[in-house]
This record gives sequence, structure tokens and C-alpha cells, in this order.
Amino acid sequence: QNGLSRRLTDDEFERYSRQMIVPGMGKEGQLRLINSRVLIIGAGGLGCPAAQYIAGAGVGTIGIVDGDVVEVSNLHRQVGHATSRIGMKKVDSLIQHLRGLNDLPAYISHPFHLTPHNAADIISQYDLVMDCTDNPATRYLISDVCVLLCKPLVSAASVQKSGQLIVLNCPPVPQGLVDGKYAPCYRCCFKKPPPPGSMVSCGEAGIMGPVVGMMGVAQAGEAIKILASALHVQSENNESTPERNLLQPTLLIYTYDLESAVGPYSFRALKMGGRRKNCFACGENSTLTLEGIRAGNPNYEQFCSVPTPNHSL
Amino acid sequence: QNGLSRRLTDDEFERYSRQMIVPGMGKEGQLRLINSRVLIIGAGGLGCPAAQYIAGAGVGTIGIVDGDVVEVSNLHRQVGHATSRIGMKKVDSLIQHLRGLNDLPAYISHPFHLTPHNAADIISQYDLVMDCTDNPATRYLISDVCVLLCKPLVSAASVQKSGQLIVLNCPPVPQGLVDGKYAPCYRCCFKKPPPPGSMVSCGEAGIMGPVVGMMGVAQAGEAIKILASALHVQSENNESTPERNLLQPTLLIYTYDLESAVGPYSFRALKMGGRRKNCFACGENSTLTLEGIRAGNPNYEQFCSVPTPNHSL
Amino acid sequence: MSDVTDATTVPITVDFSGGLEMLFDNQRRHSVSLPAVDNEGRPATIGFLIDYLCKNLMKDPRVDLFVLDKHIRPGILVLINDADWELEGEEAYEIQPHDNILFVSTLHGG
Amino acid sequence: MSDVTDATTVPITVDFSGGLEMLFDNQRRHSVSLPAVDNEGRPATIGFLIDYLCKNLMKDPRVDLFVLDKHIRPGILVLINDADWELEGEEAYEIQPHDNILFVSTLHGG
Ligand SMILES: [Zn+2]
Ligand SMILES: [Zn+2]
Repeated sequence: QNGLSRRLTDDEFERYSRQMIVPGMGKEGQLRLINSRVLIIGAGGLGCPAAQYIAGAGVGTIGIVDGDVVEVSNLHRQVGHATSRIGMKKVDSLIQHLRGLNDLPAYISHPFHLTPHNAADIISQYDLVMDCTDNPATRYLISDVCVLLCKPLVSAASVQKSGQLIVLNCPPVPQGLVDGKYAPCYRCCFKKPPPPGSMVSCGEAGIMGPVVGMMGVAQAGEAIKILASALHVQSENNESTPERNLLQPTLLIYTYDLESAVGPYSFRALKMGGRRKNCFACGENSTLTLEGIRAGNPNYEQFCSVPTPNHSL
Repeated sequence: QNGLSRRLTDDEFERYSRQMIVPGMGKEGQLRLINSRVLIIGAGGLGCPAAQYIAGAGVGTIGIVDGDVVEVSNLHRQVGHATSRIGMKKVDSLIQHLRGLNDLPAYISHPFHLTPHNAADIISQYDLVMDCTDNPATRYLISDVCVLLCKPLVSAASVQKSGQLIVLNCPPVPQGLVDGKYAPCYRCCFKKPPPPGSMVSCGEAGIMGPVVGMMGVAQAGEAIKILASALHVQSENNESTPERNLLQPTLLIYTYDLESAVGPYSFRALKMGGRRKNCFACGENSTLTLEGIRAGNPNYEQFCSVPTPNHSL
Repeated sequence: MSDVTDATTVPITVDFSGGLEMLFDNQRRHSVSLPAVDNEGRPATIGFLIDYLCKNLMKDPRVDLFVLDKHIRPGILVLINDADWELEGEEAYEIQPHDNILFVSTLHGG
Repeated sequence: MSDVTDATTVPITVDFSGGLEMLFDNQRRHSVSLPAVDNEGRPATIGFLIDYLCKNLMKDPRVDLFVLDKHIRPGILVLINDADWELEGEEAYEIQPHDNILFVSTLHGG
């Protein structure tokens, strides 16, 4: 609270002036960003553009999780890396780029994959989580931990010529609360993962850079509005929230067509349901706990039947 | 044509593999990109993200036009620059970043504003133009020259919390041709500029980074599909082109709301008309010529009544 | 969006975008019950709607940011059910029940 | 989109997204005249539509990428007029004329 009443430094004022004069932002929105802590999980095709705009906007503390190293085949879409940094940990490569863009935020490197064992320790340090990962097991893990730690989640995904974006668990309410309308978690919207054979990753199926780029930038846009306008903070009276597209959130789908220009069906906004009473993670009889997750229950790899665990980012 | 039948080098094959396996791209699409020349006019909030994905995708020759230098207040959204390059010409700063990302393309620096005097000389060197500028006078100038030189134009704009994107003049046909359905130019869609008092620039009105970022990435996406699929090349039979959203293009509008998450009206696809018979630039009685433009006719500053000409990028 | 209607009004939605919403109470979507005929008994057209909006919906005194010389000001696109009004007859288009009319200010920044 | 209809069929549009279009002739939008009732005379539901699509519209032999154990396979969202089918009764929802039914494969890459 203290941080929201201080003056901006001259540096901050000059750097953020063009977004502070946007109606609705102002000094208050800027200070909210500066006082926020965002975790970006995945420093790839989604995480790179997302991180550029999160850092540019002046989010005060930015954590990035990724265990991979930069490869040349990443660089057509992972625009926060560089040819000279091939072989470097993606987290360190991306932070190097972000520091060059804006050295005011604190950058925290988590240069390893998110696992059931470390997820809660990492996520608990932040106010908002951005799922920029590339596999279903990690997506379910992130959502479950966000439910248990009451963190809003901005989730995006992209393969080939398609992209998807949704804001989940925002504003977050405790697990098991079902006596009203609440925002859904990832499991409420996506109950079961697809069987392994039907899934395709960017490595196998390919990905167009601007498609995953659009989704990453859009994710940054959603995270910035949540933090700057405190949409993740439950208001005293719940009245206004339904109009905010949060309790029954929109799943945005982007379809890129190499054969035609942008058209009427390039973007579609799909209305999803709210929190499900019988949701495995957030529903009223959920037995999900942080201790359970850490101890291997549920088994995310098995749930998603991923044959090899080496993509568990 | 020769360039389209050569083999890819090992470097190219490895770097572009993830987009080449996308259905519809392939080696043919990749070689078309490598053999293409794209001009990005403006190295600001649109040009930075657009250029990242154009360079990442491997467009072979990338020209950038901008007379401005990097300022600290640019950096929240102009993610191809860096704090250490404040004061450097934007063109040179952006090219430095792009070379780090991908050093295979040839980068051409045009470190000055586009003017009626130099526009045709610059634009004539390229296959496709991306309008990433910030003022109406330059937007009309770019479109007029693209009409006269038969260049497709991918145009975007953004202020505060709104963005717009449209593909124009694609496939391009000679000025005056009106005996059929043809794609419109910028003037066909936007006949007159707004009066000066009603216009707002990003400097005065502000701009949210992810909004202009989305539009810049989307511009790259449209440019890549046009070049990779040769949508700008008139097909023998015109039959299939209407389905490509080119002859009556879609104006995509993006509305970002700080108070609510992405929703049903965040993106709208608006259907525009085709080439107008009486268009000042591309219509049947047009008197517009390159010589005229170079000599100051029409007077773009006067047409847009911009009081000071120092924003003529 | 109320759908209450009678023979003398036409229920439509009117949207503003690109900054024009600032002239209309900062609200992007309005439900409007437009009189079905103008003062002279002719069916309501887009031209009539524009006049009606100025007189009844605009909260901002700067009318010339929306209308100049009795026509929509240059730099504003008018869309009838998401199609440029040039495809529909411009000001002369007769409003139909449940039409969506969108006014967009064209942008030039970047 | 043809709108030819008779009492015995229901005209709808069926869309595929997120890669599912590959199973349906690489076409993202299909106009379908669905029989108004199933073999037992009950009104056509989404469940009936899914079965109908497998038998009549799918060009790809890999049916199990769309249907598993007689239900839509996990990882596919079904949307009725752009709303999650859970809001509308899932498989039991009775198809209405001019409905748009969208099948989207959920994505996991990034
Ligand atoms: Zn849930
Ligand atoms: Zn024209």
C-alpha cells in the first residue's frame, strides 16, 4: 500500500509517460505495475514477446522459469533471444534482452523446469502467473498450484496456425468456494487433456512466428490490465465483475490462414463457463493440496500420458 | 525464379525448420520469403515488433525507413530498441537488434523520413510495403506511391487503447483499371483525413504497449502470408481471389479495455469496399503521377493540414 | 440490450470505437430505440440517426468531433452490420430493426 | 452457405478449428442440412450431429481423433453459437435452425 502513494522517480516518469497518459492508467495504474510481481513460465515463443511488453510496461518484479537452452530453430519466433546466445539458458538470454530494454525492474531467473516439487515455492513469490509453456502436464500443474495459492492465471497456447488465450482464476477465490459465481480454473474449462497421439507440439507440428507472437503479446496485454486496474482484487461488492468478462471468461481463438488475408473468422471470442462445482481442483469436494502435489499426487505425467518426461518444462 | 528452385543451405534449413513444416509453407514458401524484399516504414511501436517477426521468418531483404532517434519514452513499447541506444537513429538501433536475432537477411538502413521527394526511389526497391508510421500525411503518401508502383501495402495504426489493420492494394493492378473487381488503396477506404484538431498522436494521447504490439505482429503475419503464398501475384484466373479477403478487404479493429478481460468485442472484422472508380489515386480518371508527387502535387501536408511538418515520417 | 419495441420505434444497437466512445459517456455500446420515421414521415435513415445521436445521446459538447457541416466528419468510418456504409447506400440507407451501426474513428498513430 | 431447407432437415453451419479442419477436407466452415430427427424419431441433438459428421462429413479415416468411445474425444471443445456447450446441456442440446456449432481442438504448444 505504501508503494502506491509514493512519487514516481524522474526516470520512471519519463520512461512510462506515454502509457501513463492513457485514460484509465495514470500514476495509480503505473504504481500498481511497479509494485507487482509477475511470473512468466516459459521463455519461448509465447514468453519472449510477453516478457518484452511486461518489462517495457514497468512491472516491478519479473520472474522467468525455463530449463531449456536457446537453439537456432527457436529464433524465427523467440524474438527475445539472439544467435550469439545459442546454447545459453533461455531464462538468462531473455533477461539479458529485457535488461537492455528496461533495467528498472528486478529480474529473477529460475533456470530449470517447473515441477510438482518446486512449483508452489516459485509461484508463491508472485502476484500473477503467465502460462507460456508448451505441454499439457505443466499447464495442469500450473493451474492447480494457482488455485491453491490464489493466483490469477493468464494462459495462452499456440501451434502451427492457431492460437488460444484465456484469463483464468481471476479474481481468485479459495478452493471449494462454490456458493456464488466465481472464475473458472484451467481444469474447469479443459477437463481432460487430449490423448497423447492427438497432441502436437511446436517442434513436431511447426509454428508460424506471428501466430505465437500475437498470443504472447495479448497475454502481456491481459496481465497488464489485471495488475494496473487491480482486476484480480475482489471488489467489496461483486456487482460490476460480470461485465469484466472474468467470471465467465472469453476463450480467444486466433486462426491464421496462409491462403487469405485477415478476415471475419480470424478471431473468435468463445464464452466459457464459471467455476464448476465438481472441478477436481477448485470444486467443493476437491482433495487437491500443495503437499499432495509436491509428493506426486496427482501424477501429471500419467494424467497426460506423456511418454517421455523430458518435455516437462 | 532461379531463387525459387535452389536448395536451402544447412543454416537456413535448421533456422527455419519449425515454420517450414507448417502445412502450406514448406520449402517453396520459405524460398519465396528469402527471395522477397520488404520495406518497413517506421521503426517505432508498430515497426519494432513487425520487424522482429519479418526478420525471424527469413525475409531476404529488409529495408527500414525512419528519421527519428531512440528516446527513453519509446522503450515501453518499441521493443527492438534498448536503453543503451538512446540517441541512436531508430533504424540503426533496430537493425542492430535484428542482426542479433538473424544475420541471414540483408538489412538496408534508410535513416531519414519518407518524403514526397524520396518515396518513389525507396519504395521501388521493394516487393511489399508495411506502413508503420504515425501520421496521416505519410500514410496517404505511402499509399499513393504504392498504387503507382504496384506494391501491396500492409497498413496498421494504433493510439491509446485501439488498433487497426488492413491489407491494401493486393494484388496490385495498374492505376485506372476499373473494369472488374480490384483491391482498394488507402484512399479508397479512407477518403479524407480527419481535421487536425480531432487527431491524436501516441505522443499526445498515449499508447499501451501491447496494443500497438499486437498490431505490429499482426502486420508481420499478413506480410509473411502474402509473400510466402504469393497472394500479391495476380493469378491467371481471378476466381479464387474473392475468398482471400483481398478484393474487399477486412479492416481489423482491436479495442483494449483496461477495465475488463478480452471479450466478444475486443476484435472486430469490418468489411470494406473494393477499388473505387472515382478514387483520387487509383480510380479511372486519376491524374496522380510519381513526377507530380515528387514536385509537390498533391501537397500532403496541406491535405492533412498538419500545422508543423516536423512529424512527416 | 433491451428489445422492447413498438410500431413507432426501431430497436438498434449503436457502437463507438477508436476513441469516439469518449463523446458518448465513455460507453462503447448503446441500445437505441430510434423513431421509425423522421419529422416529415419518411423512414429513418442513417442520416437521421446521426442527427438523432447528436441531439439525444451525445454527452460531450464537442459536436464537431462527430459531425461537420451536417455530415459525419472526415476520418470517421460508418459500418452497417460490420460492412462499410458505402456498400449499403451511405446516409440514405434505411435503418432496419436490430441493425448494428458502428462509428469508428480512423487511427494514424504508431 | 445455402439456406435451402425443408421440414425434414435443419440448416446449420459447422466449424472446425485448432487443427480439426484437417479431418474435414481442410475446410473450416461447412454448411450442413442435418436430418431434423434421428432414426428413432427424436429431435436431432449435438450427440446425433457428432455421429452424423463422422459418417457423412469426415474425409479422414482417423475417426478417433474426433470421437473416442462414442463421445467427443478429450481435448476438443464444443461451442454452440460461440458458447461452451456445458452452458447449453452438452450432448443433449437439441439443434436449432441456423445454429453454429464449433469444434476446437485445445492447444498446448507455445
Ligand atoms: Zn476448476
Ligand atoms: Zn484508391
